[in-house]
Amino acid sequence: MTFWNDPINLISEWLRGIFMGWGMAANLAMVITNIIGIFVIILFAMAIAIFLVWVERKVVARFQDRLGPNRIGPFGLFQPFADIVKLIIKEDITPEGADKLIFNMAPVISLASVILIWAVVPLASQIYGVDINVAVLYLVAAGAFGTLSVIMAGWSSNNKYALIGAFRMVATMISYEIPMVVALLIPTIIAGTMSLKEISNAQNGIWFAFLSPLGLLLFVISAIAELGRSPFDLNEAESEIVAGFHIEYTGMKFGLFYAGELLHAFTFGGFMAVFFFGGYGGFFGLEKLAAFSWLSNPFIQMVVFLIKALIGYWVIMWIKYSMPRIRIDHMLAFNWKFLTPLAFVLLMMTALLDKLLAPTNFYVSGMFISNLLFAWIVIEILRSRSKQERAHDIEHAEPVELAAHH
Amino acid sequence: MTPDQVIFILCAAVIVVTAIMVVTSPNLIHAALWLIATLFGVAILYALLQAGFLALVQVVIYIGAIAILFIFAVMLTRREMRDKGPQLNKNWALAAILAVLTFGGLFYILSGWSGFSGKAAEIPAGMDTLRNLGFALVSPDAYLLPFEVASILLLAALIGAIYIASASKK
Amino acid sequence: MSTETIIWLLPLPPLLAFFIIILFTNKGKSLSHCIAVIAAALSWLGSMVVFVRALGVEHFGKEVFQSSINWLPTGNTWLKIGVLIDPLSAITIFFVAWTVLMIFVYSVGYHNYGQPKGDHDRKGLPPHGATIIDENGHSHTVPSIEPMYSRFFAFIGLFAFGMYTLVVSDNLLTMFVGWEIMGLCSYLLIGFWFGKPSARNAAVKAFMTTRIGDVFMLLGIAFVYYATKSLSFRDILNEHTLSVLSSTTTPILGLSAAGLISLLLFIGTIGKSAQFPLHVWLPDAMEGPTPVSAMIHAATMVSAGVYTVIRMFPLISAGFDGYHLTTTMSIIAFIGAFTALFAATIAVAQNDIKRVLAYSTISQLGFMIAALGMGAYVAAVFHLVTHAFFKALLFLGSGSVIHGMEHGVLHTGDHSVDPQDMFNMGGLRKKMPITFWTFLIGGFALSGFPVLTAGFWSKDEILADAFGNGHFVIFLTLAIAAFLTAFYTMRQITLTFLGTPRTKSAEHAHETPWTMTLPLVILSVFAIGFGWVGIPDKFPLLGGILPNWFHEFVGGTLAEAPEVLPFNFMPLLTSLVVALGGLLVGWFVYRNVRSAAEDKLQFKLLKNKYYFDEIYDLLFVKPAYWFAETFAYKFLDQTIIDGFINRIGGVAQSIGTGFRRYFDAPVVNGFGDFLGESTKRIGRKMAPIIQRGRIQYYMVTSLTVAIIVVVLYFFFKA
Amino acid sequence: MSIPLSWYLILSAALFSIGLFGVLARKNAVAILLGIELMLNAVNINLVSFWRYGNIASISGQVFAIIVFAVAAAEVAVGLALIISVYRRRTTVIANDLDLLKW
Repeated sequence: MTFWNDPINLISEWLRGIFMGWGMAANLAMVITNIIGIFVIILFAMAIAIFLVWVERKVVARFQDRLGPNRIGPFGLFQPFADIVKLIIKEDITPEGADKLIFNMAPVISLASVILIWAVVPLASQIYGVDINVAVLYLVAAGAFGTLSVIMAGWSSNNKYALIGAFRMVATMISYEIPMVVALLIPTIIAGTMSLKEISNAQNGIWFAFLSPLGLLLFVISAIAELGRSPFDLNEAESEIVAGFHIEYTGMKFGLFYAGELLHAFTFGGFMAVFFFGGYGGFFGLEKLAAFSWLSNPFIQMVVFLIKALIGYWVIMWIKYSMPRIRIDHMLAFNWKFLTPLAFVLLMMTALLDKLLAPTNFYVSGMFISNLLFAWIVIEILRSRSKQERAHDIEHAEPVELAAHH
Repeated sequence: MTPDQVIFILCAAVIVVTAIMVVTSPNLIHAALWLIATLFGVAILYALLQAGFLALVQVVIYIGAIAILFIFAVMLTRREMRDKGPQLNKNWALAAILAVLTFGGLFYILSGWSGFSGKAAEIPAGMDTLRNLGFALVSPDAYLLPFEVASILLLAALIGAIYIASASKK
Repeated sequence: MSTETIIWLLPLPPLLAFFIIILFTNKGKSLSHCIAVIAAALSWLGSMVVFVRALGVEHFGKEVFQSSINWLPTGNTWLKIGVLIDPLSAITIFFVAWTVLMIFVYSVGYHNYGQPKGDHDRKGLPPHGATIIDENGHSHTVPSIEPMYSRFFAFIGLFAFGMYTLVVSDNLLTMFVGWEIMGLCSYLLIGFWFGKPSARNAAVKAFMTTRIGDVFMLLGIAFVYYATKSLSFRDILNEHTLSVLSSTTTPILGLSAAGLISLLLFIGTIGKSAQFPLHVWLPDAMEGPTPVSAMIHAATMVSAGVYTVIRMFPLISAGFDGYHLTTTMSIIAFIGAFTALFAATIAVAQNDIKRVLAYSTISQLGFMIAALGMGAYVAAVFHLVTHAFFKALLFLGSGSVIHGMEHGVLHTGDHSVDPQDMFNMGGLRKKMPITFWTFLIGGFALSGFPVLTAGFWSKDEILADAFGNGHFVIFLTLAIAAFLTAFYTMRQITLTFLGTPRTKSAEHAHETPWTMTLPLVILSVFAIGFGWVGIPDKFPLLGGILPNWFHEFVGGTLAEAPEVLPFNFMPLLTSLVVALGGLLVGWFVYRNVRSAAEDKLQFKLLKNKYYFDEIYDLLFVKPAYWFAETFAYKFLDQTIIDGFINRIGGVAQSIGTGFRRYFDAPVVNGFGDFLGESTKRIGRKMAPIIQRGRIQYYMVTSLTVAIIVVVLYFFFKA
Repeated sequence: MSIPLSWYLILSAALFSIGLFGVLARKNAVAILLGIELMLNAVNINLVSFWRYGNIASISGQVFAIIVFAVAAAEVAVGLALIISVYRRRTTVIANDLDLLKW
């Protein structure tokens, strides 16, 4: 065990040794080490969040043909710190009639729900908070707190726009949770485990994105909806309800929501990497070659993971800044009438094929082709449906009253 | 006192206090939020009992779905929230006595039971209770039928809830 | 696929067909019948595979196909359900599969598939016919398609599911489930044309009557479970359990537990298989469409009753030493024999072509029951199988006849002609040749036409068993019944097919489509051929040419194979005489019965024989009529049975009146009124206090009471 | 595992009693349902702790708990739907105002 191939354990052993050297009980030393570990993870996540503020602003600027922050630091890299200072010194307003405790707790829970997830994110084969065998479920559970924070913020603000925004957001999150969970079950089924580390390892040979491209698509769509980002950003539709559930928040409280959202998006980018792109590994067996054995180094793996996550995050941003907003009823109908059934059929198909094809040589190609086939069928059905609807619309179209000719 | 016991006592305190807040809080939204705290405490208890799966299911289902549903229901019937009067009915004192009696009775009966202060065995190494649970739920020799019946129940509840709550067409 | 898997899947296709048709394809007629027929064909295919594989197993009675799963946790044990195919159920599944498939195919034609929609047909009424205009501008009335075509196929699908479930079950519980599903379906199907009040009443009657039997059967099942802690046949019917059961005594009639259980189960059979005195529903059940009659009477439901008794035979015969019948067996034998004769006499006096067959069915089931009561296990199974084939054939044939007649009725437009009355028919031989020949084969099989037909071999075996075991009374009764059987069968054939048409409608009768005649042809093959698998080894000339395969195969079901009786000429002679005699007499008596015999040449030619007819009429027909009409129907059925019931009712009524006048009104009512009034008064006073309609008060109250009770319990226990 | 079973049982009895109080004493029907949730959770604590302290190999306790989850979800869905439906008609969710069925 050296620092290079197992840094976390080495440090924690070392710390524990120090504490026990101070005369602490083994139990207590363990607890304190763990608490330090928790803080490290939180700090790491927060540091990423700060970095993300810069990334987001820079990328959106490029999408919108602007330069973005470029004054403070090289490439405006220190802009986030300036932002933080600004947020902190702003007046902290709690509106009249707000439910103070809940109002103040909501942003904390919002950020906490994201940071909770980081406990299970496998940054590398040896760098992770905890490897639990129900990690996939843990993600969903942590997401539940996100929902909670939204409704708390919306309700306690004593503002109708906030409440409407919260309702929309919660409706979206609860609805899209279903296809998302189902999409998460697909890698679970293929890997045969819910542990994120195991899922990552299972993709050393082939990424699940190739085994289940449709699952990936489902996951991306429902993840974006879960994040409440455009095109699913009904919760903060500026033109309708001003800013949604966080309308009344100012200063650092808003900052927490903002950081939480960015970090959440990045985290989902990370999950895309973990579930479908091999996580920290997934070099298609390359790391087994002696020349590439350095790929198994935890630090390299961490860098690989973060790059993959950033790419995922970039895709989410890309969609956010190029799509218009969808109407709320369309969005819920899209979920319940299309995405959810699709997800369930896909799940059953995957489960079945996984069992049937596993012993054969056509596993990869079979899964891939079946996904394509399924997608094709769905598109055909959609096409015929829309044709019918168009025909129906034309048939029942109200004749337009033309202005009378004089 | 071991860390386990500390955690348990903290949890138990949270559970009991928040549960009391649930049943006494005059504001229903607060009650629902307190309920969430209670349920979270219970989830930690499950984790303490080494039933990690149940702990997470508890969070997903209770906090993610049931509690949110409660908050929705309270908001949809929000005229009641403006009732600043007492949220307890007239015989709350009798109810309190009954509740205390129930607790006392349960305690009395339990304390007479031989296994009352039993200790838990260590979970044998290599036993994956999650795997066991999964197999139990889908094995015809175990609980496949109850599991399926539960799914039917949920379906029926889903349809029933939609039907009951949908606005009556006149 | 393993055989066990196939057996599990056997009942599935018809059930799926039921749900698919009911839920999705109700609108599509051809789709519906395709689904139903394909489902029946799948089950048929599976059954054949199972049957063939069963044939390939040596000592199949010892090695059976069996598989079971845990179903319901009951404390520490499981209630298991499963499937079992032993020789008995293998043979049953064989004929069930065939007849069911045939009936499904037949139904397509019977309900006028391919015909236009009726002019004024309504759901719940039989189709009235449609008017079509051909290319020449003439308008014709032709049969119209059944308005509830898809529903019919759904129902018979469910019915088939019930039957398959019953047969493949390895335990009383699922068997009972299948049994009750069939009960439901018979209700739905008999009342299929619910627009007709008679059909409605018949459906209710069938349902209620069989329900009486079912209640007792359920009691029997409960008793079995109580006594043996299991419902599985393999558990109940092993020697150890049986000896325990037969040595346990019960307080009822001094019967052993085995005796009481089998008696209770047998009462279920009485209801289902329409034995005396619960036979009343079956003739009325003819109100349903004919494929239904065939389903109910031949292939499935009534067979199910007999099948159950046969299945429980080891239990019934527990304590049977081979010669002295146990109480239960005596009862069973008596009821069977009596029903056989009793129903046969009634059949003689019926004019409705289907009703004759209905009574005939009752009578033939009586044969089986009687055989079983005497311990003639193999003979009973044999007759069950052959009867299923030829009776299905006869019912479907009669349906075909009625269909042809309806065609004629529609053609002539004379709606006063009842297409089911045999005296309106005659001469159909030429109009409907396929129906005639197949019906003839079926009829001869029913009468036990010697050597050639299946009915002869099975009936002969019953008679031989009765004679060989020394049950002479039963033998005599059954012999007379067999004679009457042959007689009324020939009467039916003569009236329907022979001679010349008696009405215009009969003249314009028409052969039915291939979907109806094909099943007839196939079934007639079985009606002849199936007897040959059970020819006794010692039979003169023929014995030994074909091995007595049936006896060995089915006999293997029992723990100890039943012994083969020594051959005796007496029963053979008897069955020859009664079969041929009955047929001859029937033909002689009825060949010239018609209203107008203007043809003088024929009249002269037949004069002498007509003289014989008088004698026969006096000697046989009149007494038979008298017996049927006056004794069996008026005296026995109406005076004694009904009178007895009425008398009981009357006595009960007068007792009731007395009670009412002298006890009820002053004492009971006075007290009751007082109690009621005071309760009401108290209630009025208490209602605002106790009954507030407030849930939480109720909860508080009940919880208070509960706590008080618990406290008291612990207080007094301490 | 140094916690005796009795701790869990007492906690669950307490939670049950608190829930019971809520059911009996709260005016608002939604609050009554909240109380019921507490009681169900108390039951679940018992089930899981009996599993942990009894035969671990037999997974019954956890299975029962899962079924209780399902039942609780169904109960809340239907219960709240009923409450909303009642509220639409009667504009009240006070349980004791709903007393039309007394005769």
